[in-house]
Amino acid sequence: MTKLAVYTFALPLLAGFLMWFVGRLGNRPAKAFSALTSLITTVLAGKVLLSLLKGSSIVVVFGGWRPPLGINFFLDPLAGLWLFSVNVLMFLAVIGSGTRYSWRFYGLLMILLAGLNGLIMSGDLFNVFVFFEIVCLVSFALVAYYRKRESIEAGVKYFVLGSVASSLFLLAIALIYGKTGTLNLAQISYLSNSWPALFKLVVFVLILVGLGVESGVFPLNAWLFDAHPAAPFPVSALLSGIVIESALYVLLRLVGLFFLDKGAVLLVGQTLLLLGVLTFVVAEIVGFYQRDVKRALAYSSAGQIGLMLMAFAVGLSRPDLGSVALVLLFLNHLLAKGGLFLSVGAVSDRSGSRDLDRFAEECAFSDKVVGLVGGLSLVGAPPFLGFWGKVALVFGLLAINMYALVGIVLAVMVLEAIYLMRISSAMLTAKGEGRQDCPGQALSLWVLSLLMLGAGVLAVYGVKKGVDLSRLRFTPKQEYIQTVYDVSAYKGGVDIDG
Amino acid sequence: MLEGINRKYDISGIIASLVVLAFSGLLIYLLYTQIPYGQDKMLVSKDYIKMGVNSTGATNLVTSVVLSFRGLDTLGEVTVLFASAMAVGLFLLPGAGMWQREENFVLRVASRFLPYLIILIGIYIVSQGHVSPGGGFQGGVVISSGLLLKLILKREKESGFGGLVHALESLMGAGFVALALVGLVKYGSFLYSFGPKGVPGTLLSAGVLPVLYAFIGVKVASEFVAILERFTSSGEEDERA
Amino acid sequence: MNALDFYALSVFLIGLGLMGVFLNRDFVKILISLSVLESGVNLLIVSIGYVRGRIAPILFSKELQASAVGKVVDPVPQALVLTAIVIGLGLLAVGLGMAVWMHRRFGTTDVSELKDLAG
Amino acid sequence: MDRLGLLFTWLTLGLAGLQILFLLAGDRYTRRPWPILGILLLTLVLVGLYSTKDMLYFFLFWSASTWLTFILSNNPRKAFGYLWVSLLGEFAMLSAIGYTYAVTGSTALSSLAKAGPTAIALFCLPFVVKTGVIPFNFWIGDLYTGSDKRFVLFLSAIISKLGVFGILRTVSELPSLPNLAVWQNLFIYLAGITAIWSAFKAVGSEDAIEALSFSSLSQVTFIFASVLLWSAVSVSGAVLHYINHMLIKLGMFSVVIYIWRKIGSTEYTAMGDFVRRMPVSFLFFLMLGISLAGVPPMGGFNSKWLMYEAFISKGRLLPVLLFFVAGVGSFLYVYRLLHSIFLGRKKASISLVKEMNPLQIIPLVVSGLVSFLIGAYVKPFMGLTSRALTGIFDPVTITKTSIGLVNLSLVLEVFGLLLGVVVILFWILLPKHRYAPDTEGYTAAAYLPEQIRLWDYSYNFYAPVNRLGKAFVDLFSLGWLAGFWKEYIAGLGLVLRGLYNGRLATYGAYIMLTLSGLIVALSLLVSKGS
Repeated sequence: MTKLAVYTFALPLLAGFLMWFVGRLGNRPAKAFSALTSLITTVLAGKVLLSLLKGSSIVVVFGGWRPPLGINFFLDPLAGLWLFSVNVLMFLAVIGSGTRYSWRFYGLLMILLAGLNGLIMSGDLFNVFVFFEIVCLVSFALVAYYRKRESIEAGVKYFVLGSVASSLFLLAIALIYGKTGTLNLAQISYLSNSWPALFKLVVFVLILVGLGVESGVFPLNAWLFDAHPAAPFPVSALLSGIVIESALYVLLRLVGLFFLDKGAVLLVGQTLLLLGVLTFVVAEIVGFYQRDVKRALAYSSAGQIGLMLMAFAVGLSRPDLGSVALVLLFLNHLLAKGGLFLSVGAVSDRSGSRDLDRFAEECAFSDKVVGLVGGLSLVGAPPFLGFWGKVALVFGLLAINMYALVGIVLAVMVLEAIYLMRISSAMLTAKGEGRQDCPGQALSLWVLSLLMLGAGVLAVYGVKKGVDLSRLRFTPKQEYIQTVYDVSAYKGGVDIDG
Repeated sequence: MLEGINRKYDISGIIASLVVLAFSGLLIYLLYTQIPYGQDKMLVSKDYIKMGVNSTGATNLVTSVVLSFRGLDTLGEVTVLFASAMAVGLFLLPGAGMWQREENFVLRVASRFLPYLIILIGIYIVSQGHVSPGGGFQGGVVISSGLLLKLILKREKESGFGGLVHALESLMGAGFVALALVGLVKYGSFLYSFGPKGVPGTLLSAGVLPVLYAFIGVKVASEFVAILERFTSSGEEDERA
Repeated sequence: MNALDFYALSVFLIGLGLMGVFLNRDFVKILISLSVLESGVNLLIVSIGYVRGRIAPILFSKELQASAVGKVVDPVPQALVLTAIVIGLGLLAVGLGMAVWMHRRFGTTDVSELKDLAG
Repeated sequence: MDRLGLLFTWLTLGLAGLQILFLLAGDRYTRRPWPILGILLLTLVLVGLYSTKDMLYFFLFWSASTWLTFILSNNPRKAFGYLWVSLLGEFAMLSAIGYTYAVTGSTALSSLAKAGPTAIALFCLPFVVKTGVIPFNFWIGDLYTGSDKRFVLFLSAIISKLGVFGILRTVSELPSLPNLAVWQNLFIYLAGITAIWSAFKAVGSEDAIEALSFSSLSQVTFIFASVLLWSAVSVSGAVLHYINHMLIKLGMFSVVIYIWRKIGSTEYTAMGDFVRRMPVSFLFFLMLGISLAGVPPMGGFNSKWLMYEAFISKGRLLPVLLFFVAGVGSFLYVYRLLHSIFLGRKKASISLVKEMNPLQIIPLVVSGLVSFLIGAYVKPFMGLTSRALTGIFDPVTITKTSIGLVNLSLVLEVFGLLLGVVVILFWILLPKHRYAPDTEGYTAAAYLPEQIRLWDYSYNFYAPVNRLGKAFVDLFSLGWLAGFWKEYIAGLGLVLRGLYNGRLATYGAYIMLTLSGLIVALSLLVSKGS
């Protein structure tokens, strides 16, 4: 099974490298080639997920060296789920990306997919940085794809802020390596218990800010609201759907491993909860006033990231509710926001304007379906995943008796419901009968709505049978260290075979 | 200098700079207290040093770390370079030479034979990567600087490197991944450094590492030529919607 | 160069780079200060790996290979910096690509011009 | 599925069946698939709602019904008020469920009692919102008039009364009746005021659907208040009136929608004198009107009688007065409806209208007859409601029918007697009648002034009442909260939008400030903590 996990990372990379040759045949073959690759990786990731759900976590070793020496991938059920959903949305975005993009666009998408897959699975700190850089660099390039003034402005801002953030993250890695002498996440996590308070605090803040910029946490997400609307619609679907979520995933994984010893759990939990609430409330209130449709969706993405942060913070003290909410919110946002951006983006490109009143003139039927289903599931209407995610989050918040917080969150959720319903109803009541550029777009939109409906029905069935989702959570510190390798036995410098 | 100062700096820039100063102070304090300078802080590196040479065959430990122990980082790094070359290809378009410098005698004469000397040095650096300091990246850059001489000459149309360079770049990248996959299929783990270890210190030692470094060298060289070509070309705008 | 200079130098470069990014209005200058920032961090990583009185991690002779642990500097930071430099360079290439395209397209590379995407 | 749920399920299924029959029997427009599928889906959701005893599933189906109503109304602009206020209500319910789960660990409805009165009040808030009691009554007019005509019948017959079922289910599940006297009294009086307000709003409205919607509001608030009273007689009276009101709205709306399909508008001014063309529908519409007003021979009287009796026996005279005034209002708007649709002046639109085809008229006929049956012989229906309420209350039987006697035959005799008198009168007067030429007006004046419309009873006759109603709404209803909320949030929104001013240096400063802010804050917390 470990081979499949590596292929999900190696195949898109190979496809990216070979894209120049395929590009010689033209742009459509390039799109077909990348669609095929992402389909294969989706199937592989699906198999990995199934084996993870049945069996225990997997550790993939590279270069033949056991963990502390070489780099290793670590896959627990949550990573498997994240990997699978990332590949699914990439596949659907590639199919649904219409006919206007050059072979370089698809090459960069394949490298983005390789970077994301690596980022999710990586078990080595510097390796996480390298994959994080791949994802950032490709996102900078893809955001500034169009030659318009708007995309150059968004691209420049995203570039500068992203580079500063990744340098801060590299600084944190330098400090950690200096202190512990190793880069393996399990070993660092084992050694991190003995870090002095000030050192642990500074490293925590550096990682939080370094990864927080890319994952859209409140004060750092200013670039997100310019970048997502300016990017081509498949890219904004991917950015909102998987890129900021994967950056958040890595942030939560690192925080979970390094900073959650007994003393700090409460403090870390409250910081993340506060940041989550701030991100959610500010993003939704400002999103309420957007006339530009894609910009409103970008604000709603930042809002959902805030909800996920809160879900993780709740999950620290009530893992049965918090981690379930995180998984449900992630899946719901991935499908709904991916679908919405793919349909709203294409529709506003066809009608030429992104204003709320005029963007929906060229709505095809599948756009309307996704507009309705996506809007409903994003807003938390039953029976979709968003509903169950919201219920789990509210139950969790009340379980850690944050009553005022629940009031605020639910009131602001009404705001989000209103401005998302504005978009959905604008699409539903659009008179025009538009046609999509290529059948692939309709196919991907239909698949997304079926996935959303299917997931909703599955959720209802799951709740009825009391399915226990608590396996889908970040592996706690101790269990992670045990699974990767026997830390205490490793003395360093002892002569062990190559 | 003065003109720069009296220009009104953005107030938030000044706030950010003050914060940076404070943060640097904290960083220095942290470094000196937590990570004492010059002391042996190695943990995993002790193993690399102890068994690095006889397990990978490369005397240059940095190469054995870069290619064998932490090979995935290098693969990621190669991807970053490939992605940036593709991105620059996205932003700037091929075209005639941008630096319409008039005929420069020294440049014209030098560009006829000097590049090949520089390329020779580059090849040396690449090939000796596993024995002495050097390697694919450093050698690749030297090679591309040689070819740069040809690029900054006045040229009417595209430099003609385009097709070859892209092909080389893609092939080398794919080759690297293929070698890594061979490691996975035959030896059970991705990026496994198989092949005869040979006598450490000689040219033909350290198994597949020199081959990998050769691939990287050619890839980096071709990538840089592609990037530099785009920077030196005055490609017109084709309105990409 | 005793201890103070290397750590102090790298933190100085980091501080200079960060301030340069925030104070400059011209995008190319921002790119330059970004690369100063990255080289500062790279210098810090390498200087973390340095051990006083030891030589580079090339074990060219037999007896050096035998008793290398106490004689050689930490090779891992040098490997990391090798990667970090290339990543910094990749970023710089993309940034410069944007700068050149921006100059061709809008005649200016002044970042303060770009402020109509607000609210 | 307990007996209470079973009763409501049968009622909803019956009504949905009749409405779908009415839609199918209509023309191509009403036969369009998606409204019918929507109604079937909504019925499925409601059956789910009636069957569950677990709060989480109750919330799932309740929220699903809100969203389905929003979608099926097919007019998002008008339905937004309804959406955001019911979302607020739902979120109150969700936090109540969450709180009970946190306190008791279970989401069963019966465990709500252990969570304390505030949780119960929060849980019941959406029922009050959906019924449309005073602070939440601003959205009723928009939703009904704006909604898709094919769905408005189901909307007013069933969806308007979901709150009633909610209260019934919740309070019946609580083991011991908590001391919610404060909330009970508050909402009974509010319901009374809303009943009066909506009655006069119905009287003053110029549109048939708006009139019917506000009449529903006034009847539903009466039912809601009597359920809140929570005595055996009041609840069974409420359930009986629920059945009555459902039948009445089914019949009346089918007529109005049929007319809308024919003449394209539901304004009073566009209708008039349809009795010529639709005598049968006029007859049943008349029966339903009488029942709505609560006049003896028809069912409305029995249920209203029971409810009044409950209030009086509990000594609550003020609510009785309030609902009595609302009852008077119902006389007015029933006559207004009858007059404007069937009796008023003939308009050009009369040529478009003809009697409903036999299939289409079935819902009207069924509702008329059953409503009459409830009035004439109430025993089986009382048995129905008591069986539904077993375990909650001991059965309530009405010994006397609407005219005090027990057996059906006597009632029919009296009815026959009245009918005979009417026939004789017709027989005497018929030959003497002469057909009044169509003079476009009933004034005695020689010529017809162009403002003839001022004397037409069906045109803006109650303008002063409207103005009064409007002022009342602006004073009490939650509508102003929407405005306040928008502009309060707008103020906050402007401040927050200022955060993202588009300048790179500012965003850079945000990064550094977050970095330093977090370090300082956390180090303080750590040092304070340790």
